[in-house]
Amino acid sequence: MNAAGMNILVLRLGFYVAVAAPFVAVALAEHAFLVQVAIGIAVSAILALAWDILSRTGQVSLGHAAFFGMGGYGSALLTPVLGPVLGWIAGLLLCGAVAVLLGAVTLRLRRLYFTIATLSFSLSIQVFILVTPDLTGGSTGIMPPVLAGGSPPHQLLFITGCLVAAAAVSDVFLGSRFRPAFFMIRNNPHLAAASGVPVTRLKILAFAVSGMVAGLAGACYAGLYGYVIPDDVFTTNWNVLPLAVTILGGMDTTLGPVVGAVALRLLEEVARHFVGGVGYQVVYGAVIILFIVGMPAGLVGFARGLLRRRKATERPDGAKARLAS
Amino acid sequence: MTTAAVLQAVILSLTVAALYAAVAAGLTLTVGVTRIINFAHGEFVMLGAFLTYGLHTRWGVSPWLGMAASGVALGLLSALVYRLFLARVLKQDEHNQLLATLGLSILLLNIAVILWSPDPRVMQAPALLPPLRLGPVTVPGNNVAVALVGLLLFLAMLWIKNHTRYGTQMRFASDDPELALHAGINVDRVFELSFVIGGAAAGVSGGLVALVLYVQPSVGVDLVIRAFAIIALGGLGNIPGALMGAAILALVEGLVSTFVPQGGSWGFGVAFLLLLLVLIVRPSGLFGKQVQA
Amino acid sequence: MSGLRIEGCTVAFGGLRAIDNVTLAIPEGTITALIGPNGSGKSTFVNMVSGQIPPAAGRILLGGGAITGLRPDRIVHRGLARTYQVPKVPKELTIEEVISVPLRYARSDRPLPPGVRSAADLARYCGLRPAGGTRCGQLSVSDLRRLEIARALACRPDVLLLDESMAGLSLEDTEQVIALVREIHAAGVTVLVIEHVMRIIATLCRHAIVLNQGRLLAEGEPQRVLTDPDVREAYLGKGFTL
Amino acid sequence: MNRFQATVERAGYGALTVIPHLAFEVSGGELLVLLGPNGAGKTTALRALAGTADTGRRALRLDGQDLSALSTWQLAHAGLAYVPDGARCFATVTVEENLRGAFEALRPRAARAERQRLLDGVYELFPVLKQRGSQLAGSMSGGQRQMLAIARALMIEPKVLMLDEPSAGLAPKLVEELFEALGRIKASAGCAIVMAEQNFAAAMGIADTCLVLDEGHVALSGPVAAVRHDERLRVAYLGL
Amino acid sequence: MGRILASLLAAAAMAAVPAMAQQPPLRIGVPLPLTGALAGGGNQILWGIQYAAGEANDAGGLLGRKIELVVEDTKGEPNTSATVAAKLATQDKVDAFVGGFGSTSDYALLNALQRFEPIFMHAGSSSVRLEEGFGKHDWYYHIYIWDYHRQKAAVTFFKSIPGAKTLAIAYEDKLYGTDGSKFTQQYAKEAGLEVVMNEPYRAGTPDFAPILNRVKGLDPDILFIIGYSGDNIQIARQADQLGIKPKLLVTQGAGEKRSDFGPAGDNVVVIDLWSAKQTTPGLADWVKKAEAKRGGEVVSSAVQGYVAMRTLIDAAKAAGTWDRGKILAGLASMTFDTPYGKVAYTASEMGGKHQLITDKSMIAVQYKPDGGQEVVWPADKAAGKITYPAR
Repeated sequence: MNAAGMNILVLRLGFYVAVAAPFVAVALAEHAFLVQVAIGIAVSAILALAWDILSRTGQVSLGHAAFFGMGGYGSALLTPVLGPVLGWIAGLLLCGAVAVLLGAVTLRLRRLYFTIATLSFSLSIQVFILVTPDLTGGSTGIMPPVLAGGSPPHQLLFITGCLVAAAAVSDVFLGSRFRPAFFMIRNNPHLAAASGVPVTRLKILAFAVSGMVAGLAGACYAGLYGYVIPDDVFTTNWNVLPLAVTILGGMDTTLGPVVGAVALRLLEEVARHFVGGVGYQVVYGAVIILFIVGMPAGLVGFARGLLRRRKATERPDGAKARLAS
Repeated sequence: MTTAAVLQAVILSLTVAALYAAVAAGLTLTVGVTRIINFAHGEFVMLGAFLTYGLHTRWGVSPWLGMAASGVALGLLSALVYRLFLARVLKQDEHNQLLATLGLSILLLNIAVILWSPDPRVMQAPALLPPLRLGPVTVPGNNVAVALVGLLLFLAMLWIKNHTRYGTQMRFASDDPELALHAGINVDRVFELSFVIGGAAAGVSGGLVALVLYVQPSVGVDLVIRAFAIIALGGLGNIPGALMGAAILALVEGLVSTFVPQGGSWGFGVAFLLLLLVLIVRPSGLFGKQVQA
Repeated sequence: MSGLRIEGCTVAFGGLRAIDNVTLAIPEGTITALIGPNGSGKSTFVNMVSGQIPPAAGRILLGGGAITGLRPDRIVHRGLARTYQVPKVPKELTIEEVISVPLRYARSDRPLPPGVRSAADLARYCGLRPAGGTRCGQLSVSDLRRLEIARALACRPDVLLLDESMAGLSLEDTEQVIALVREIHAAGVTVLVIEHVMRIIATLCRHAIVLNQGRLLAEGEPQRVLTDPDVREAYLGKGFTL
Repeated sequence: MNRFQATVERAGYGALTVIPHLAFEVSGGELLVLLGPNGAGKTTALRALAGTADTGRRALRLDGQDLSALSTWQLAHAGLAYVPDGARCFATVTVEENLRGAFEALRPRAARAERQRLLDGVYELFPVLKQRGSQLAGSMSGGQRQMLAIARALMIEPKVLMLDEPSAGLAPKLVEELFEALGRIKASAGCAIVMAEQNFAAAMGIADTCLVLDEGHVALSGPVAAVRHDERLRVAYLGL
Repeated sequence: MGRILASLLAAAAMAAVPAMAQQPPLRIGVPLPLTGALAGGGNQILWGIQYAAGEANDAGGLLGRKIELVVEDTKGEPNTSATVAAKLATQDKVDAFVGGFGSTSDYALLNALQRFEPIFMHAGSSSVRLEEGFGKHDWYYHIYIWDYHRQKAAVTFFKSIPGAKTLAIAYEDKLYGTDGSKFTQQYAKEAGLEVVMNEPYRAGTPDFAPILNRVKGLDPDILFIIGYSGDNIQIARQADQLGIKPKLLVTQGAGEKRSDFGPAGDNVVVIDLWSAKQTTPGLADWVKKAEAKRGGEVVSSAVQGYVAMRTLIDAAKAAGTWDRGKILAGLASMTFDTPYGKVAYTASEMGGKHQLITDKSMIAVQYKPDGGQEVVWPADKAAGKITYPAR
């Protein structure tokens, strides 16, 4: 490895430490309330990272609850059979396999049709659970093995580990091997194909990885409190959340979904604190709308824009480049 | 199963289809012109339902009139929403548009919860029309009214789009927005108009919801998802296609629920599985224009 | 090895035959021009050869092997690269990143141009300054054209199709791109230039092919082809003489 | 009447300036042709005038009235009809609706008879459109679509008609027909016509004045008769 | 006269304020789903809790301290519930919990609260998994019935109807309905009732014609619906409109009101924990006051919340001081005078130590064609006889 590669590696590791540090700090402080908030944030962030990986190839999903739920159910049902490690791996592989299938059949779908197809998928898979009580526990739910012996701080540490893993996966797909190719596929698939990129294969790869990471989020979630019904994991909430988190945080980055998850949850808790009752949900909805109008590129995109603008004013040639564009 | 039973199931499913179709009618027009999937359409329907319910319960206003009033009110609200923020969001990416309308949906739903509590309530109105006897099947009067108004809404959308000058402008604007500008059409205004008409249709269909379903802040959530399925099934923006889509969705759900054991659970999932399969085979819906590969 | 051969190919959109039973050959090691008035089917021709729109009938041979019906990325692997006239590149990517895509994905054992090792080298080779991580969103049209050529070269092609790479460029830019094409050719790449500006064709090419209404109208030396009465009529209209 | 003066400054896309400067004027009953090979900037010039180029400043005057500040759709209401290149029409709409809609967009309250008069006019000019009235525009051939595009512009009774390469992609016979029709429009409608064209011969047959563009610059301009045999035309065009 | 009385009352209240202000308020954590799918029930329960707390505060507070409710929305979602639990326990440091509704979210809630061992008055949720998981704790008090209580009561009621032999069940296909259907089938089998249909439906579906169509063919003696209020109303209404009147339509109370049904509700029977019309001594007065405060009908789920809060208040009053041990002891041993009648917390079948309402407390109410309603079962609480068959 050359020096530049070494530098990048150190930078990355530093980034992961920076991301994990607040979570670890909360876990070590054993602050019961913040631990639960942090767990919720970490799960959202993992799911949002999964969604973002897929969206980098131009596939806007509204059906990630399907993989979230499958990950939760898969790991919970397979752990008693295969043990915790193999059970989780098998659960995630199941998510990946289903994602490959869904990715393959939705390849030809464009824009809104793709989005509706993913939504349809998540709605029909939920019903699959309801009607197979013998296999999946049906609507009365399952009682998955509880993570980390049910100690919330330990659970948080474990989920933080999963978040770092998801961030690392996200970074692999933001690396030189995939990022340019993915963006090219999203922006102009013809140009990508004309550059020798196997467009179909990469789109399905993104789907598989995204499905597995979403499954990881679901597995973490299902392992928290010991009792899960389909309504907890296969609901529209989990279809919409990754979209909201990622867009508010900033797309096409690893930091964006993490920042978005923190921001969204804090927004909710703050609104809950100051508004309370039912009204806080109104504030929440209103703020989402304001964000979309005011910061269409998300928090990370907004911050980058500010930085770039400042740089541009410092460097005259930079200013010229902006003017030209 | 007897022929009569099948006939009964089919006819009753078709009256449900009319309700779905009514909810989808406005959405298919808006989507066809602006390409925006408006998640808040379900909440527009809900608001229409509350308005019709409130007018009838408090002042005894006839649901016929209530529906019309809801249409006007929701049309105005749509204009407000469009001008305040949707016009800006139109220029953004599709995922941002999705999130924007989702935010609006959360906002409206929770405002309704605050104003009216989450409890379901029922409009006790005498049947608007006499029941219709079709052979062995009796269709309740209010369902007849829903079928009638639903169909009328669809015809109205079709008529607006195909036989009015605004409709022509909408078709021009969705076909080729830039060329429409050259033809002297204020495309932004046309988009707004299509959104307003979609909202008005949502208001009217909300009146229908009050007529045959219960009124509840969350009543629009399931309905709007079905409406998406319907317009995707029929091909985005294809109005007659959406009518067929509504019929197919309701028939699949209804027949599976009636004739398959445990079908009440299967029906919904099967309908969406079918939609997924249709999209796999025909990527632009059953009646949509197929795109070049 | 015999360059690119098109045998009886047809592409139809609805009732319109954009390419109508065309047979022609682009011999290995040449710079050939493909010309024709607007709407004559040149762009469709490029899309057909590069696999974006497979022909309804006929065969396409590259280096003696059939590439008909292959996926575009497979065709790239076989050694054929193309540029786009108005390239829509992801504006968030840098020049180097765009060039790195084919470097990584287009599997070819052909060498890069002499002295070129990396994406940055290739960018400089094509007259771009990749330093400072310039994003594609900030590039001028002439730089985008160079980027397109660099991207296509990064596919390490045997045959390179340049779709109007010089249209709309300034005189100076045009000269530079012409020089670049010559250099690429000198490195052993067979080049097909789709161009409108006759002056460029006359100076750059030894061989020209004229399409009109989706059919092959004429073929031969540029000077001769351009004075062909049929070609003149196709371009300038009937009964007009210059 | 219908005296149209236009100036374009620094028109282009993104960082690229295609047309540094261009100015012309044309009056009713006259046809000005912008000649030049592809890439010369004809399309950009027209798009800049219509307000759909990325960048550029324009100044438009029609009979002394300043139209520079109008947006694209308002220009049509001021009597400026623009027919973009590529025979663009509303493909998912029938031929007759294309025409009727164009009329109604500008004059929503006009009498039906008025619309019919204009319809009859364009049908007389392009009889094929009458036969195809109920057909979807997208299903017609290129030549027919081009006729429709022009007919659509005529439905607003334009004072100025701007056409971008109406002959592109058409068979010679169709080009002949089309230009013959343009000649009649010029003669009868009294509007000023600005046309970007690559096809010399046909354009020269109906044009009054001519402006030859070479890589964004005006290489040559003047009455057709004078330009026609100028050697510079040949250089700009064929590079020979 | 009335005005003088009102001002006197106001003066009394004013006088009470300084007394209460001397001591810090008693903080009661109220975690409930106020938004989301379970919001309907959650808000009803909340009202009941608020009413009970208000009563106590109006009367000078509890143990001289004002009761302060710290209400938090769980959204019916597990992680939010756990977060809310942690917040109430560690930030607000509440003195006790009253609330909870929604089985999996309450599971997470209790899971997170376990190590704090608070006094927990559980107003909602009937999943036996909660009983199995937390019923054994001496700090855990459950007001609402467990699933099997309700279904046992239902079947006992069915058996009491002369001539009723066949049963058709329609249930919402999620947790509540599915568990309900399971237990109903089990008890029906034991009781010798024939279950001729057992069909799920999707909650919120606008169309119950498929199920009603099946019922029409089977013509059971009883059609039993296990679902949420909106669906109950919708089924009754559609049955009425389609003319598919079963011999008896029975629903389980889920917060709906008689007035919601209109004429479609005529002769419908609702099995519930409580009715304003049941012949419990002293109830009429309570109902009158509560309805005046509510500005409308008081439904059963509101009473759940009321009783949860009220029994805590009574136990604390009996203890005379806010002492965890004394209050828990009181809760376990006392008999409470509630809108349900005189009830006590007793052990239940699947491991729960403190269960207030069981199948024995349950009632059946029949909606009368005059727009009223009447308790028709059990005999000791009944005011009238059941109309059967209803058509």
